[in-house]
Amino acid sequence: EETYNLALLSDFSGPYADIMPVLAGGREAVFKWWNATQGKELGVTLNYKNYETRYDAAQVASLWPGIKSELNPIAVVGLGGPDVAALSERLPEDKIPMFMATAAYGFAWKEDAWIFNPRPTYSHESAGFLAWMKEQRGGDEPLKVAIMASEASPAYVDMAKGLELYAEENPDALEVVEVIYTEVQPTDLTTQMRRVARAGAEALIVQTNTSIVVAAKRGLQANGADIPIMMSSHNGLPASGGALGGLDQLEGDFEAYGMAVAAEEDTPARQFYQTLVAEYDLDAPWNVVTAMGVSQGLYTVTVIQHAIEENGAEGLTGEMVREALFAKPITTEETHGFLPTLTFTPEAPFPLKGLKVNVGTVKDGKITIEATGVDVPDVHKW
Amino acid sequence: MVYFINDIITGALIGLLYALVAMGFVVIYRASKVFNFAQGELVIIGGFIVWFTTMQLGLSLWLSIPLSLVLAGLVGYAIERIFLTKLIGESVFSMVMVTVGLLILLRGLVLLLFGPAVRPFPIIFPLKPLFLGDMLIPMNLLAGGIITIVAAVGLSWFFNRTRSGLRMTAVAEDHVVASSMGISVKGSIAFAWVLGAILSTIGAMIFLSGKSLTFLASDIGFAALPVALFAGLESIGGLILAGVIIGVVQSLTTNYLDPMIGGSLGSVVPYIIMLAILLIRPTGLFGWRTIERV
Amino acid sequence: MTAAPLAVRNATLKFGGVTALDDVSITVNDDELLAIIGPNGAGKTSLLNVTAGFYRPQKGSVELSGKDVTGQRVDQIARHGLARTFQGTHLFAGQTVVENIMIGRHMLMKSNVVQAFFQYGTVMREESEHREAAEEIIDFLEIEAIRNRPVGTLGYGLRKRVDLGRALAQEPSILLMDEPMAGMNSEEKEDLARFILDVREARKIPVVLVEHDMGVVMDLADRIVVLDFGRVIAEGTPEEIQKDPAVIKAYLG
Amino acid sequence: MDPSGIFPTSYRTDRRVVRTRWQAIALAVFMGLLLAAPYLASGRIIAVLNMMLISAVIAVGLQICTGYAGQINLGQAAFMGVGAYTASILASKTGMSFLLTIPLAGFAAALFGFLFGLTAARIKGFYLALTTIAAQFLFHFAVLNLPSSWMGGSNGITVPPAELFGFRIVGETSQFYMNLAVATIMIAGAFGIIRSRFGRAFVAVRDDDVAAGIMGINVAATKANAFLIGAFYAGVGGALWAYLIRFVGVDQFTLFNSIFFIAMIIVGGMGSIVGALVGVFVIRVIQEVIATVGPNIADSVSFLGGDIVFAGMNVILGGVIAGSMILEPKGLMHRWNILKSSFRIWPFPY
Amino acid sequence: MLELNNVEVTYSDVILALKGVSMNVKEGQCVALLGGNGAGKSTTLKAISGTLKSEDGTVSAGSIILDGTPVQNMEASNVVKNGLVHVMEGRRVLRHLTSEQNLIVGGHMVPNAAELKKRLDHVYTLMPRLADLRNRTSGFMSGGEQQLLLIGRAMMAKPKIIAIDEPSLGLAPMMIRDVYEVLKQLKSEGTTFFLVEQNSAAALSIADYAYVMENGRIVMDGPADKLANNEDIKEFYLGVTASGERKSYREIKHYRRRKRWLG
Ligand SMILES: Nc1ncnc2c1ncn2[C@@H]1O[C@H](COP(=O)(O)OP(=O)(O)OP(=O)(O)O)[C@@H](O)[C@H]1O
Ligand SMILES: Nc1ncnc2c1ncn2[C@@H]1O[C@H](COP(=O)(O)OP(=O)(O)OP(=O)(O)O)[C@@H](O)[C@H]1O
Ligand SMILES: [Mg+2]
Ligand SMILES: [Mg+2]
Repeated sequence: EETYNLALLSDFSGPYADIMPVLAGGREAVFKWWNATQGKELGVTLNYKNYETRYDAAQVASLWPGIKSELNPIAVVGLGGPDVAALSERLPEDKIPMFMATAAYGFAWKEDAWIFNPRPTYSHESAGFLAWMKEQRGGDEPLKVAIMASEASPAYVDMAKGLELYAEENPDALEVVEVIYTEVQPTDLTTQMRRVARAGAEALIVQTNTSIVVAAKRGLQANGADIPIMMSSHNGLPASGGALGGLDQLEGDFEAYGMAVAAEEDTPARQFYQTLVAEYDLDAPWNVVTAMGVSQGLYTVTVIQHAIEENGAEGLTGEMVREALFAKPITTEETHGFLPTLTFTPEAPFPLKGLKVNVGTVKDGKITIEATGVDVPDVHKW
Repeated sequence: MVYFINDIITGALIGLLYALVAMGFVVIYRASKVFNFAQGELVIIGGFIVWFTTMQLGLSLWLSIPLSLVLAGLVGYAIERIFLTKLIGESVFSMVMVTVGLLILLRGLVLLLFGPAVRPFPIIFPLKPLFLGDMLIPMNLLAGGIITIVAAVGLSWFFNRTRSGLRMTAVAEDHVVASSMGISVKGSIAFAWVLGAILSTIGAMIFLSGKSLTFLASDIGFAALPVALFAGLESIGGLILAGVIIGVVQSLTTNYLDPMIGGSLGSVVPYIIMLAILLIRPTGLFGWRTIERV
Repeated sequence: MTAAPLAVRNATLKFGGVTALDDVSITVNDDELLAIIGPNGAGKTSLLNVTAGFYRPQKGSVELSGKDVTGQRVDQIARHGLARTFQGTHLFAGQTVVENIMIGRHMLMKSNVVQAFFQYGTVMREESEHREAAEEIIDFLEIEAIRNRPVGTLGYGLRKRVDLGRALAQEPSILLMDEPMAGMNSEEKEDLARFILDVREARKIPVVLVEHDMGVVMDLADRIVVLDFGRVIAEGTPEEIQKDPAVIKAYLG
Repeated sequence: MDPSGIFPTSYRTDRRVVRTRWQAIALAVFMGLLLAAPYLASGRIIAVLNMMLISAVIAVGLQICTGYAGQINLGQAAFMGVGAYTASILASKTGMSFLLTIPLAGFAAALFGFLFGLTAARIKGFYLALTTIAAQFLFHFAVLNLPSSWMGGSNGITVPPAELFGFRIVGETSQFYMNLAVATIMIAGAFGIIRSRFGRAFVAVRDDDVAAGIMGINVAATKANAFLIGAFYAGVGGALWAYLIRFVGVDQFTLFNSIFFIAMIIVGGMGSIVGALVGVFVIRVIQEVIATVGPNIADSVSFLGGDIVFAGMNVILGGVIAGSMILEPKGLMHRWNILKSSFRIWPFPY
Repeated sequence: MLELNNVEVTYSDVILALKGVSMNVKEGQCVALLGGNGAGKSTTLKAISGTLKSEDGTVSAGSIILDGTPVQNMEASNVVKNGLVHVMEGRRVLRHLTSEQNLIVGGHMVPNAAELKKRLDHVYTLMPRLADLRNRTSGFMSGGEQQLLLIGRAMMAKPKIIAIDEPSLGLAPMMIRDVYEVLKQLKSEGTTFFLVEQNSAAALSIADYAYVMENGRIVMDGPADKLANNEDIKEFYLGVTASGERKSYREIKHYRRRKRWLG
């Protein structure tokens, strides 16, 4: 019987405090499930502990040595930008990999990573979505798109930059008609949305935050413009709908990301979620944030499982875990359909091949799956 | 051209919203000489009170709005009682520093009481904008503009023309002198905070009507700050002019300059205007001039 | 003949509608104690302010030892050797007496920030030297006992003394004093009178004294200038002034 | 301050920071403990100490600018950012040694601070305090909008580790010694500055800038210098930060951070170097204690839930700041000084 | 009317500035408090009016009774409600307000506008100089003008008792006479005065009773006319020699003459 430790970084009192309890619940339930099933078979228990980082690089940096000496973890389960910022140069030295839940950022797109994302960058995800949309629409002229960005966080700028570059390199696929910078809680976007409408945008990409989705939606409504919004996972349909006072307001809008859509349909992912709720005390609604937590947990345990299968249950190290990630793809069956099959290479912190996104939408006031396994086009590094 | 004019009008109205939030700063400053760093936090507290009374208690707007204003006033009063009363007679500076603590504390308190979730904010003003030919003007901003102007005119009459206003001015000038003349410094500060909290709540209603509410909304405090400084920290009437100027310039920047440079100059431009005006007039357009006498 | 330590020529100073000074000229000679008197609001303080560069006159000029300093900043004028004490006090309230006096010596010290940061070179020696000079002034003014008290905690009278000490610490070539005797009882006035005389005699510093206590002014001044409504209405020796009907009407009553 | 009956016998001794043998011993023991800390304490503690040392440098700079010269500065985090970026760019692009990049980072920040300090010649009081917020916004805007080859834009910059004679300064312990060395120099220097004519000029300008001018102090230059020095410290702190984290991005230098630096000097007391250190210690300890025990509380009192426990952190921190102001408006150091003076005049209360 | 019993005042918890001061001011009287620099006169006033707190001071022992109410450590604004106004030293005018606004603030408790107007006129007739300055920003006025304004401001409140700190400070000789005329007038109207003054001659000319303070203790007291004839008072406070003529400031010998009161 071997025990290995996982350090979970969390943000219960910073900007992502709203989604944290659900996200944390999702990933913890997976670890419980794994310990009770696969882990038991292999004779391995995964211990885990949450560390509060407040989404603050300084806090991460000061916690890290403690985490290392207290837990000596074989992997870190990270949350967001500050974790990456504070640990990107540390983890290679300490030889511990970190597994994120979110899509990746352009600034982390480097070779020989120790920090991994199961999903490509936000720009990949939106590019995939837009390609799908263009196909739906038909025709040869490029799809006109507007992007909401904010300088409040460099990550938000990064999302816009990547997509802009993609559009520049693929003028026949995509035309960015407007990039609108605003605050994290915009005062009013009516005039900006009129610009978007007048530019003939066919879609509005909002991968920033929920408040911006709400303000943009109100701005579009005021202008009587019917332009679909695409959201990401952390500001997806349920969250934005909730903030708008009802999902029905988002009728026809989309969320798209490289991960299972938490929709009404009965999918393997949903079944697995129900198992977690029924048997492993998961106390979280079936939504995209839970899905994010569960998928993060799932690919983490799968990698570890691969590493155990490769090296035996004893003496497992962070380095072995990382090796296992490159050695063998993580199949979509292993992650219960939460994630596509992931093939990591040392070239990037996320899979570069076989990228897929799923698209969810609101139909009749309910979240439904619009498309699955949509291929992501080639997006170049920016 | 129509759009250009529309951008100017919308900008001016947004500027007036800033002016309303800035009025919270100014009222507190004007009656107690305390610069309240936690003004943005008062806005979210006001917002959460409105959210609580409408969305949680399910009261109708006619009931919940007055109730919210009363509750906000109570919060303002409580802040004065708990944090500021004991510092009367100490330097004003220490009170200002308490508001720095308050900034952090209220943020935590909001998280604690209402949680971090993004909440839908009730629709207080009709979502449908006002159409003037090709122009459209958001109703919340329009109503806000009117409220701001009315409040500014009323309050500046109060502070400049009435004896109670003069009393508060005396407190702002010098706590010790005021109290040595029998003016209750406590009363003045309490009044200021009650009023500041109420104004912030009104600001929150206009700002957030039909949108969403998280503690990030407190950023409006720092967006409104340049308006307060531009006008001068003692001037309530001046806020209108300052708000309109800053709002219009900001709107033109976001709508015409930002797309060209591909960045967010719009959010820094108020600070640039403010810096420029302060270099010319160090106490804002209408603020009290510094008196130096030897 | 060397130039007078201080000459103000035809100074006119207006604030909006208020004329604080109207074509005022004064000259202070070597070793002289010139008193300026006049009713409240006559413009005495304004005249000192113009001299010290705190106000810029609309017309007229200020010369220190023959050098035209009109329009220079206060600190530049101070560096030309002008020191003053204040009506009311403008001491550095939180600082001790010694520190206040040491601040007076700021401009005589030479060390730079880098030296101060590393405490190398002449910093230590310089500090000690100037501290010695400061202590001398403290001795001179008989305020040894309160040397380490923050001035904010001192009574008004002692503050005035520290104020004088701080001005002396600047090693001025001319000293302006604005109502130094205010707020003192006669015993203390005697002490201060002695200090002023000593300043003039031992240190050879000409003094311009603005004061309302006629006893003091008549006893100490070599020459008196009387201001009323911003104009010089009389000038002369104490005896002459005491008899001047215009002065009696405007001021002495 | 000495106990009663002991008086300094020369101006030099009177000027000393450390005046009695006991103080000297206490200081030596304290430094000794610090030097030995990596052998006595866990990595976590050392990491916390690293943060404290860096914050101490920055807070001491802020103390000089705000506590001594009276120029409230809400842009300290931006100045820190300028330093951090300068060090990162120099280190990553030119491979310059940290022995050079750290002071250069200080100078770059000092230049930026000086520009803002120049406005202090005209703008005063709260107006000035609030204009320093502009420094924050301008810094943020500049980094994100200047060509990303300059300051990395939204990508941030990765910093190579500091190296000394081929030894890479990575890991808590070696970084701790580097931070300790720099912080010691900077703090000692701060004592030097504030006890020199500059320190006195700062205080003069703070207490009464009119009188200061008449004393021959160039008020505008002094204020600008205060910003310059304060920003220099922030820049050095920023450089240390860059070497510690080895990655810089704009979101590491926010207005909120500036407010925390202000909070540190409030808690410790305005106008005291030791106060700034005390403030850094108190605030950081609270932060770290909550970050450490928080999870345990959340685990053991599960009905509270993690979010409540951690939200409580802001309440506690804000409460400590506001509370310390209410209980002792002049800061902890003031209380300590009162204690000392009553000890000095004991047993007679006058 | 006003009674101090063994009052002790401590600043910053350590500096004992008043060491057991007892005094008594009777209704309608004018009581003068004399004393050298730093004796504790202003401290006494601050203790009475409750403004000590702003300087980190407290009444640490003893009691102060104003009209039967204990007022030690009471909040300043409440002391005013009990009928005492304190004219502070240091010319603390409300600097950004005009001179007239200062006066109006002084009369802020006056119930109606007509009465306010009456009081303003009263002040202006007693001090015509203030009438000329009514629209002047008070912060820009000259030292003497500000001093006048302070006295006018206290008058506006029509208190039962005025505690006034060095009213003649910085006033020209003619103005001192005028101000004392005003004080006499007020006294005849029934106002009680507690007067701290360095201009002892002027103070003793209007006072009924006087206390002399040194080092935080009362060292001498007595009816004003009696004190005015006391040798020491004459020498140290009134500046006259034993034979009665004024000493010349030029003739002062350089030796320590300060004599300590033995109390
Ligand atoms: N900065 C200013 N702005 C407006 N008026 C001013 C200013 N400075 C002085 N005055 C006015 O100028 C006149 C002269 O003032 P000043 O202070 O020189 O008088 P003074 O002779 O010193 O009187 P006192 O003996 O009362 O101190 C006064 O009426 C005063 O109100
Ligand atoms: N804020 C304070 N903190 C500490 N000590 C103080 C404070 N204010 C006054 N003192 C001390 O209390 C004593 C009495 O001061 P006070 O101001 O009452 O003197 P005073 O008699 O009014 O003198 P003056 O005639 O010079 O105005 C002095 O020794 C003074 O140093
Ligand atoms: Mg004068
Ligand atoms: Mg006094």
